Amino acid sequence: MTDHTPDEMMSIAAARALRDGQTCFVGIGLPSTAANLARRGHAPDLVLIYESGCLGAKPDRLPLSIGDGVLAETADAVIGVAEVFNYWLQPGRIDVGFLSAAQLDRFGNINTTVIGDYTDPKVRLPGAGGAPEIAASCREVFIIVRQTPRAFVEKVDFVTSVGHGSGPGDRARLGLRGAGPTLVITDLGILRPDPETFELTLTSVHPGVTLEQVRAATGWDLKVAPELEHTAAPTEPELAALRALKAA
Amino acid sequence: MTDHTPDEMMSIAAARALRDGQTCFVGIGLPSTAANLARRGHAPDLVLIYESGCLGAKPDRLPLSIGDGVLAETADAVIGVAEVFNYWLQPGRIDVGFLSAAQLDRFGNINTTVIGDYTDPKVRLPGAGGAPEIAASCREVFIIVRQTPRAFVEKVDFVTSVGHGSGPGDRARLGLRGAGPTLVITDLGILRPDPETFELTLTSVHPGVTLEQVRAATGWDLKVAPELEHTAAPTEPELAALRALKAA
Amino acid sequence: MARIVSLADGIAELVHDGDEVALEGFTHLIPVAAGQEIIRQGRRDLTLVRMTPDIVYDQLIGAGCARKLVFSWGGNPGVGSLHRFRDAVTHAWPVPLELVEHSHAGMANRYVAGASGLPFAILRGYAGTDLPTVTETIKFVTCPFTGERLAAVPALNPDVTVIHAQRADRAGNVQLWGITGMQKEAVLAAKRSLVTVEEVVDELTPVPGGVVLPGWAVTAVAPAPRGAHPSYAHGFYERDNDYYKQWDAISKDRDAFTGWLGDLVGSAR
Amino acid sequence: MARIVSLADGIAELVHDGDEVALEGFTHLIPVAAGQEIIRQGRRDLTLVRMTPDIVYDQLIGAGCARKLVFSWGGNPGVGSLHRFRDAVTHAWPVPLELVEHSHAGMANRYVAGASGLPFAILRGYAGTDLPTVTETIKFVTCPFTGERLAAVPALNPDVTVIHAQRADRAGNVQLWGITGMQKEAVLAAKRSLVTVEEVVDELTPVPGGVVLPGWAVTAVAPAPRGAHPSYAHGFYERDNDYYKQWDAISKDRDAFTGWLGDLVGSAR
Repeated sequence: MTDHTPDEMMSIAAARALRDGQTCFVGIGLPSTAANLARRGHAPDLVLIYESGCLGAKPDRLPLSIGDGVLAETADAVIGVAEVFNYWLQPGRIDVGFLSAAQLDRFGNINTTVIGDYTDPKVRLPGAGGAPEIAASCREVFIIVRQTPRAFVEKVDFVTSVGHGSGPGDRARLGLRGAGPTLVITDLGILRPDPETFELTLTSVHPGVTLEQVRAATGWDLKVAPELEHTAAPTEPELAALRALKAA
Repeated sequence: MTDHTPDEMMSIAAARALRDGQTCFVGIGLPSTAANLARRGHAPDLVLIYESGCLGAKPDRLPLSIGDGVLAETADAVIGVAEVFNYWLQPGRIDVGFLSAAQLDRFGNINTTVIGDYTDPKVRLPGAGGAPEIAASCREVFIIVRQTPRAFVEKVDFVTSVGHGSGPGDRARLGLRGAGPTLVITDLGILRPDPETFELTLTSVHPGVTLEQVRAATGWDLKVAPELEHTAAPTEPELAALRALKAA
Repeated sequence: MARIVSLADGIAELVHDGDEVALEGFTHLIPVAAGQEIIRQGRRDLTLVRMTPDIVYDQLIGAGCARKLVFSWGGNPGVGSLHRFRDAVTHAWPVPLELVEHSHAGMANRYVAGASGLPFAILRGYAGTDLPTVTETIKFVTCPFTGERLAAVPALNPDVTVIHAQRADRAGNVQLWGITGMQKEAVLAAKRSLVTVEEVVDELTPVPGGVVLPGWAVTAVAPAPRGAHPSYAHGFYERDNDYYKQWDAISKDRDAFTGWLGDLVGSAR
Repeated sequence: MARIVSLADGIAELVHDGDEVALEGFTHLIPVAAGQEIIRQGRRDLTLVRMTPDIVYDQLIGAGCARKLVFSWGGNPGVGSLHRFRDAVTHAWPVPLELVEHSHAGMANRYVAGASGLPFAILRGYAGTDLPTVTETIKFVTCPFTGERLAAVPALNPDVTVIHAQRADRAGNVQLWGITGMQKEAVLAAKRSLVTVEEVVDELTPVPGGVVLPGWAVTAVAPAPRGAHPSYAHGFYERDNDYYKQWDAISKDRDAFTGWLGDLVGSAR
């Protein structure tokens, strides 16, 4: 087995989930690492879309922010921010929205606004950014987030972006046209919404991770898929590509 | 007195009405001739805006259409058509909207849609184009049109663009924020809305034109300003500039 | 990624009888070759959409391809009237033509709403005009913050949009510049799209004022050199103003037009 | 035509205590020099507007210039949190900070409505989130054609918008390129505007992807070379990523920040 960190496994598992030729709306940080890794590897025609207005960016190094110059220089088109949201995201043209979260609940609802009460918060987080509409309008949403009991909570303190609401039918009732979160990739494993209940269910554990570890890192009574898979370990080429990307 | 045609007098009188540094939304044909003449003469910093998306066009010859290449080549900025109407016209940024008309009534309402009944027209005209919103949103509107009893009618067959509606207060009631038509320039004279009644009133006659001629060319009982002026004849430089423009 | 096809194949595949079809272009880059190919292939019952229907729409109407026209200004720019359009409206020749009539601002916002995945758009427009009395797709809404009354128009989402552009690369990324009108919105609003281009190149070099449509947002690209003639393609050829003037004479007379039409249909592009 | 002024004069004339002020820039071309001049001139009670308040807003908030923030994402991009912003929200230090919180899509459309002279904009947004429960400027409207429910947000019309651009000519025509964010809309939405530029040139040469704001739509232009630092100006200088990282340490500690602030206020630009 390759020698790798849990974060490396997470980025590689997330990259694998993207298919070549898809369009992907990329948040900065973990999502951007995974999407760029995919484009360097098995998905050279993955179209990266950044909310700063860069359509089809092809950065040769990881951008520090969603507005780095390298994104504009390598994009097929650079457009205004209103156009990104109105013409490209809102009509449902984009295959995958790739998000992170400060808190995530069992239905994949995301909080990036506050920990605690909104008017008297314990921790003030950055806020919504593009996430609410990415979560609403992309054909599906992938979430990449480190799994801890503080992040994986029974109920988020604030719904910044809607996952599956409180269960089946909620997205349709709210008029959300994308499928919502179909995949959550963490440093411990992979979760998917149960096809019936839409509750996030562990479907794969990463190499060297025990079920107990995952349960202990989850703030709700975690359901486990009947056929729990074991994530394939990172290959040497995958690890080499990730490390080269992060070093560039 | 210079030797000139009524059309030349009309274009020159219209050009004179534009002030240097103003922004002017220019329709094709007679308005474009007048606006370009003004920019060649006393108003070199007149900003010409064409609905094709050319802001600050500086054509060296008269464009045949509102989308001629010379407009794009010489513009300060070329933008999309939605932006022209939404960002530049609609907020009321533009000083003068310069329109023509197939029919015009005593309150300056314009018809460019049909002569006769809409569903069974005698003559089908081109339609609205940009005019309804130009007439609504420019700070003021100048209309340039040849004066005939068929064009100057008691009531237009179809209100394509609103002038002063049916009189005082109508524009405010309709939510139209510009002042509407403040000046009508014809081949016979100049009309302005009466400050009280908003009815178009003859305020100036062109050289060699009699009051009777103007009355005969008007389809309603034309009011005449108490102090009727006589339009100054074209100067030699004005005529030379107009003829050079039309020959280019 | 957009497929590269021939113009004939692109029209055959993407434009069907009964479709709502927008051939957009604001004076510049008008997809004339594509419009004439639609005539050649004998499409019928089309709902034609365009802000500024000009002579290629006059040709489509005169050829009997259309049953409905959605538009804001129909004329021969700088010349005068569209005689085939007039003949269809006033004499139902060769077939009746239903009109759905807006202003430019209304049409532009209908495309914007269509491109944005919204069902409608709002604008300051139409108030006091007779247009809302003849056009059902003009309504009024109230601002939930200020109480102001604003016009509302529904999104345009054509079955297919056809535009002409200067060039595309082999992946179907499209580039156009000069006066760009509403072409981007018309393509993004449509269910399918066909872009005719002056040339297909290996790589698109950035151009000031250039608009790029990524290949994944376009259905097909067809090479059609001089495909905008008698309109123009900025950087390739100029507007053929004489042709616009000549069209006035051809179109004024049904027989002259019918002769012209026979020549067109008999010709291959 | 925009007047060419010094940065100090521009801020003194155009930014007043109590104003609603947007200093826009989406990672690129952030008007940092202008923001710091506002601090130097001791403005108070500002309503600060920006989609992505970052370290210059952290500085303005820490300096006590603002009483309210209208925003959609407040962080140190690529680094982490804004500590002065957090301290103001959670401890009212140095003064309380009221929040008006939207999503990017909502803020972008608020600027679009402002630039368009409309009182509101519609979007598919916010449905199911908790944002409408805490933000009064989010409502819902019904489409008059389809009956669909859509979010509505009111126009933003700041008293003054400040942006940074690469260059202007002597008539005050402004040109910017690279990532252009919402700067054009923010200027067009505002009652007054100030554009700081890297350089004033005799003539603007067209640039691919360039946005031009005509001088007649801008109030004043002020030269401010490196005025976006530590953000960047495409074609002029790169982003100073180290400064963003260093800011984390300075801003984390009230004393360190107060020292930094003293140095800033004591310095002339």
